[in-house]
Amino acid sequence: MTRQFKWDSGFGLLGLLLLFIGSYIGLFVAPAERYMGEVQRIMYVHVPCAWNAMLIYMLAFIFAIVSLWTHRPKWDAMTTAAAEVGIVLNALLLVQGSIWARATWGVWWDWDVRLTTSLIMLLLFAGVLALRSFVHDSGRRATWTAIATIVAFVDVPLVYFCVRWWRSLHQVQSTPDTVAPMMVVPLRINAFAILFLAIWMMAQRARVELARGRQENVAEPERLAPIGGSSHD
Amino acid sequence: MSLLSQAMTVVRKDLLLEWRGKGRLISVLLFGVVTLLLFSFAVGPDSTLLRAAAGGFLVLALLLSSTLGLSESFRVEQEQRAIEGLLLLPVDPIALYYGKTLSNTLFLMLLAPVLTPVGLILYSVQLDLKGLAVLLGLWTLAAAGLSAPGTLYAAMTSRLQSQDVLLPLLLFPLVIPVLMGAVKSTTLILTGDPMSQVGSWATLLASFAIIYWSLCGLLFPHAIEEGI
Amino acid sequence: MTDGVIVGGWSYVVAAYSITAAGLAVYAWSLVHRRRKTELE
Amino acid sequence: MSPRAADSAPLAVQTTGLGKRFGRQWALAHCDLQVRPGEVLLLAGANGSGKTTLLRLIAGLYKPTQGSMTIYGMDPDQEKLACRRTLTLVGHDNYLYSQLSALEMLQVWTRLGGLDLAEEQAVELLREVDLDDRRDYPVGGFSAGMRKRLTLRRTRLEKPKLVLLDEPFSALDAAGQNLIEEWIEGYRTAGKTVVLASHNLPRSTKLCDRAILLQQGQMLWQGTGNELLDHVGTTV
Repeated sequence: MTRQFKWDSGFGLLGLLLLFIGSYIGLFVAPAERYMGEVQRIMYVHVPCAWNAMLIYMLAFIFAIVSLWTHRPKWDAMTTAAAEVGIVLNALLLVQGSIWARATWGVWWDWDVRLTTSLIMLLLFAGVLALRSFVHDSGRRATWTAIATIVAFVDVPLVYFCVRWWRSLHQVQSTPDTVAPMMVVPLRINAFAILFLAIWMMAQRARVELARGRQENVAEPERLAPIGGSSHD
Repeated sequence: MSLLSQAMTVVRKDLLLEWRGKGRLISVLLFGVVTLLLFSFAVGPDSTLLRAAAGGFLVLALLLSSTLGLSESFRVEQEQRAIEGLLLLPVDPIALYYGKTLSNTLFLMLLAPVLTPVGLILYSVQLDLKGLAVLLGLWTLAAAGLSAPGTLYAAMTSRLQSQDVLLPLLLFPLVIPVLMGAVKSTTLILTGDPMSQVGSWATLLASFAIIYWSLCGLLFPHAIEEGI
Repeated sequence: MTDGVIVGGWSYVVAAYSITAAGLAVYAWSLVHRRRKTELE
Repeated sequence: MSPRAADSAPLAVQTTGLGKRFGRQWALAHCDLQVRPGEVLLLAGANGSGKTTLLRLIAGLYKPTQGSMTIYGMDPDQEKLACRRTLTLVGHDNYLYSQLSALEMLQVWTRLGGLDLAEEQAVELLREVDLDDRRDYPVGGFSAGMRKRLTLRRTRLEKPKLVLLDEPFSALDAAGQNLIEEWIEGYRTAGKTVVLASHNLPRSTKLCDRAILLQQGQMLWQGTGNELLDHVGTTV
């Protein structure tokens, strides 16, 4: 494969640049929040991660449907890539959320609706990749990954509502209102930064998967010459 | 109509197998009872605490036993590849799926009449007949919800070496809504339901069951395209 | 929940940002590494 | 559904460039097979030569990696259930539930296959394979040969036009093997198509109208049964 500048490298570099700018504004330019103080600055990476994790899981769901429909290796690679990148963002999301909980509520974990839902989401999609790793035949692996992704994604809204009801007797934790314009700006910038980075990651991951598929895709052996016998036709 | 009769043939066959292999059913039941017992050791002999957690423990025992029952139901199919023999017949895969799912639901519902009284006694909870009836209804919904994705995943993992690990790994996070719905509503019935919230939890259980019965029915034929 | 303003807390912010950066970097490195490996084979 | 005239009737099985790859291994490649309606075709070849793969592809248990096929003119992708009604396969496995009795096994198969079978008919079917006195015993207690005989019964009760048999003679004693031979002769007279894979060349070459030798997943040789015996005798 030739080493040329590919479209996805552009996304990667742009994402990296935006992430630096957004984080700089979030850390040093934006004012501290009224009640949360400096801690609120975690939001500038936390919320973009959350938005993008959801978006990418949704992409995985859509890719899975297309993959099941078309049986094309390309869509299977995209499904896997989206699921894996979603899991990475989801894991980061949980760590940030945990730090946020420690800073504001004094505990490392709080059964907050969104935090709990994202933990369950992580387990759901980790299960998909676990199942995938156990299937050796490529066709079946693609089908089963798609099926498990669809089944897992459909569960997300159910889990969300369920956790909300489950918690309804407790008070709902308030999230800081981002009113100052200098708070909205880094949030937006970082949202796009992480989206672009995620696109780069998905492209890389999908390429890895496609390359693996190609390795498996051994050419049909040469046609052997018939060795005599009589033809009845 | 033939879809229905094919599905019912599968159910009848499974029930017959379950009846012949009573040992399996009894083992799963005993497993459930043992779990109930273990939970009470985890909380200690504090009876107020136990009573408060009784609903949760009952549902957890059901959930833990369910994976055993689900993987058993496909071990029987794989032993001499009987399922392939069924797939070779002109049977609609959808009939096969709903037959297996229904028989798994029935199997899980069989657990309730044994586990509930044991749990009630162990955790010293009082319950009138009406409560018992409501509880049974809720468990039916929970069993239906569990077995829909459970049957799909049990079928998919039935030929993989690590089924014992994979099935719970896939199933447990997925059925958290069922778990929560069943735990909450069971607890409300056992400890009183002043704000009559049981109804909304039952709705949640029913919606989960409906969504996954339809979704997995659509997906199952794809899953077994190349046999199981 | 504290009533007043949370004072300080920079250490949490630094922790959150560095873990995020580290997480993204490690994953990105693993992707590049995996691509190299599959291309070499 | 199918015209009886032998010439205009579609081939029982026609495959074009059929190939199946498992992981990196091609189990079957470049397979252009034509099976005429009513013939008995023998697939011969060493272990791993692709016989089972070919039979399972025809039966629709595998999806081909490459190529296409028709079964009595039908595309298996489009008319899956119709194909299932047309053919039956008895593979290496016995497809049995240990805890069901022989009679119950037959009933499960016939009901799912959409047939109505009265109990006397089922008993009669069991009598033909010497299992009628065992009809109420769980098949888990049966010997390997008895299980095989019971499973082979499937080829009779579903009345398919195309019978695929993978090693039908294995696990059977001489009497059992004779019985299978009789059945295959019976299918021929009834105008059914039989494709069998077998290692038992003395028996199967005698039975077949045509034989195909598979090697490394490819069809390398075809001829009559006797020619196959000569060929194998000289080369292997």
